[in-house]
Amino acid sequence: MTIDQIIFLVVAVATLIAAFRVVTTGNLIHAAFWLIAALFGVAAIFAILHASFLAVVQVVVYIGAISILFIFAVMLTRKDMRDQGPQLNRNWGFGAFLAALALVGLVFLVHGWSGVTKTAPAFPSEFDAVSALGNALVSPDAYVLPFEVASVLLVAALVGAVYVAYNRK
Amino acid sequence: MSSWVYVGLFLLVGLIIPVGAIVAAWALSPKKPNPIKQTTYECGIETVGDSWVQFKAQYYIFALVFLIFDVETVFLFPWAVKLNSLGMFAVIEGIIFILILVVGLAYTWRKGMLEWV
Amino acid sequence: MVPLSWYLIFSAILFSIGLFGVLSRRNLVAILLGIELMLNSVNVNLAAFWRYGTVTNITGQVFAIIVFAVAAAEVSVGLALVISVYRKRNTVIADEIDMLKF
Amino acid sequence: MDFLKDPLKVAADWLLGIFAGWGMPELWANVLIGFLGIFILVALLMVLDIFLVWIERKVVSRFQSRIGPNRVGPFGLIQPFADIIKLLIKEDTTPEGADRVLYNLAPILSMMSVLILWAVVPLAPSILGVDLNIGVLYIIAAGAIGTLSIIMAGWSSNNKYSLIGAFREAAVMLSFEIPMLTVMLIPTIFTGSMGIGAITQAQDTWFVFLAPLAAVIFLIAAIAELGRSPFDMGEAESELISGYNIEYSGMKFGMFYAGELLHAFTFGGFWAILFFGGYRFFGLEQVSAFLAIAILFFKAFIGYWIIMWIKYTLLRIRIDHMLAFNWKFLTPVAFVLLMATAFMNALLADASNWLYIGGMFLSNVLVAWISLEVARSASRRERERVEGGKAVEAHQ
Repeated sequence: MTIDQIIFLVVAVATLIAAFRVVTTGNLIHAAFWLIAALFGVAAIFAILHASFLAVVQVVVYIGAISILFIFAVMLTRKDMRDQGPQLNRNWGFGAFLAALALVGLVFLVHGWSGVTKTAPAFPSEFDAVSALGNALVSPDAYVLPFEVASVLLVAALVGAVYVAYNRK
Repeated sequence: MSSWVYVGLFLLVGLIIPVGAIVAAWALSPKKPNPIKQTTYECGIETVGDSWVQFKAQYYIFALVFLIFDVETVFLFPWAVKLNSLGMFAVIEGIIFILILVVGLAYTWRKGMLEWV
Repeated sequence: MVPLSWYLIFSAILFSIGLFGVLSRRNLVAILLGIELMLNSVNVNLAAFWRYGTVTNITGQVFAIIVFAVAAAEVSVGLALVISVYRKRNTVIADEIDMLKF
Repeated sequence: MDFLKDPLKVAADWLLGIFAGWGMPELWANVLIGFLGIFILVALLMVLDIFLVWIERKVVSRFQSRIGPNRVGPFGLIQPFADIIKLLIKEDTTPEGADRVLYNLAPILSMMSVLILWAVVPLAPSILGVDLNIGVLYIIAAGAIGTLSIIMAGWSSNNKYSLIGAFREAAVMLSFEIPMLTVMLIPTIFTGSMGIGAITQAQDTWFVFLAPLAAVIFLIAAIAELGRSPFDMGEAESELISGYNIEYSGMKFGMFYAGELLHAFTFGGFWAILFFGGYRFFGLEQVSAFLAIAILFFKAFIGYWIIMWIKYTLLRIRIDHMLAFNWKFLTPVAFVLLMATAFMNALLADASNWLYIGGMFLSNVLVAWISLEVARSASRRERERVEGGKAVEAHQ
């Protein structure tokens, strides 16, 4: 095993443990903090993949904003958190079965695919992913439409969410 | 070796030093706990109930507006990096992008949802 | 070097854990936590395919960024709905929100 | 001569020779050297932090016509060490019902979020730290961890005051992150890169001359991020006693306190790096790396001093005013400024250097003037609405 593989395995196992705790912890605040740990692990995976921009965006958006929103939502509904009662619904066994089935199916698909043992091409040292992204996001023959539509989506989400969440007395 | 290895080392050192300071303090400090010492400090008044306080929904609204604008500004960073070489067309795209989001801000402002009630 | 399959299997496990959370948690907020895990596993896949394909073709990262925007929209609207339901029904347990039941 | 120019490389080569002599593979030797370098940097920062306590106490005393610490050692210089010994041997209490893991993790994360900021600080032309090409966003990412540590501390203490303080502080930190991110786009536009090292090297003219308004907005947002007065709603001694860190004692409180001071100093440094040329000062930085570091620290101290000056001069603002100020004034102004800068940048792309600087400066002044006029007329209308026509006359 090379050093890269060891680093990857440590990060991946830590992430998966954190992710498992997210779905099994009773206390929802703890679940939110475990989610932050899992998201941080995913950010580290992005860094290992040389996707620097995604790694920082993961921390800024997910850890800095989304998880804080989760914590606020948990606080708002905390009276009804029922930390003690059963956290899983009646048919959790069926859910576990479906999740395991999905895992087996995905692994089977990956196993049958020829490109799976591929190793990464050498990272071009002059390549700047951020400016390539900038190019892709604004040039008309690339992704300018998704870029603009994303802002429409965000505005729609903002207006809708604020309207729904706002407490009209 | 990517430069992220050094960021990882920085994280490691950044953890070691505060942990070291706290462990040193734990080793040196006296430990004589008693129930009075461990009560919650609320200006000497006996604590009533648990720490659950009525959480203002307004915090949530601000976090929500923040989330949307955070994602939006992050989107703008690749645009800003390439702006010098892309010319007027890219600038106008970016301005449209910002203006669409300002509409959202104007809506929440107009509806009085940015007020701290 | 880490082979591509490791990333894919990692993201498959992450996806399944998220799916389990979505299917079996009773609490609405916890269900949304599961969805976050699933979206993240998708992003890991996109970044891995970008790195192991042609690096100069940035499409994978563009998709991942769009997923970030979608995740932000999903979380904001989803949690707003949870809070709205909590105000009306005083519960966040998915089983008890059964207004559409016969 | 080489050592003066590029001490880091000389030291690294020297160490590499020693480690190679021990038969260590080059990869491991490099990682070990990186670790040692980072450890030394962080240890020096902690020493600096100790003196920041002294500086802060001395400066606030002078602002308030007092003398400040003057008993222990010359000018009270040994006082912070006495404080540290006190923090170390003080009994550490954990409140009943606290969430122990999160309670202990919060001060560590708070300190860490500040220390990791120094990973991207370019100290000298040859010492760029970790030269990430996304350095600007890295600052915000580290700030996100800081916000998290505050929420963690507030929630895990099982105390009403600390919970309220933590949420107020988090709301303020989140809100002011938007103008901060927006004005950080402006140096990025000028440079064409997000790397902090590249931003420093691009400042043949300091960016403060190109974007004075952006520098002001950055400073305001940074003070709010730091949770310092006039935005110290999270602590608010007179109503929340001490806010999120109320239940902490001993070294854990010390971590929050030291973290806050170092954070203020660091943001003084980032203000200098983004808008005042970082280590650059009329070519002096090329003479020696040590001189470059001295220049950077001098500028950072000026920034830190301005932050202190504001802290000890202004009164605390009410939280609704604070958030309204951010969302209804600072954020729109930052967006308008960003759009104006992007537009002017494209318009003046082929213009001569002086025209470019002049145009940028004028557009900034124009945006500032218009926004202040709009704010003034809006606040006049608000006053009329609240107090009726007569009171307004009295104000004028």
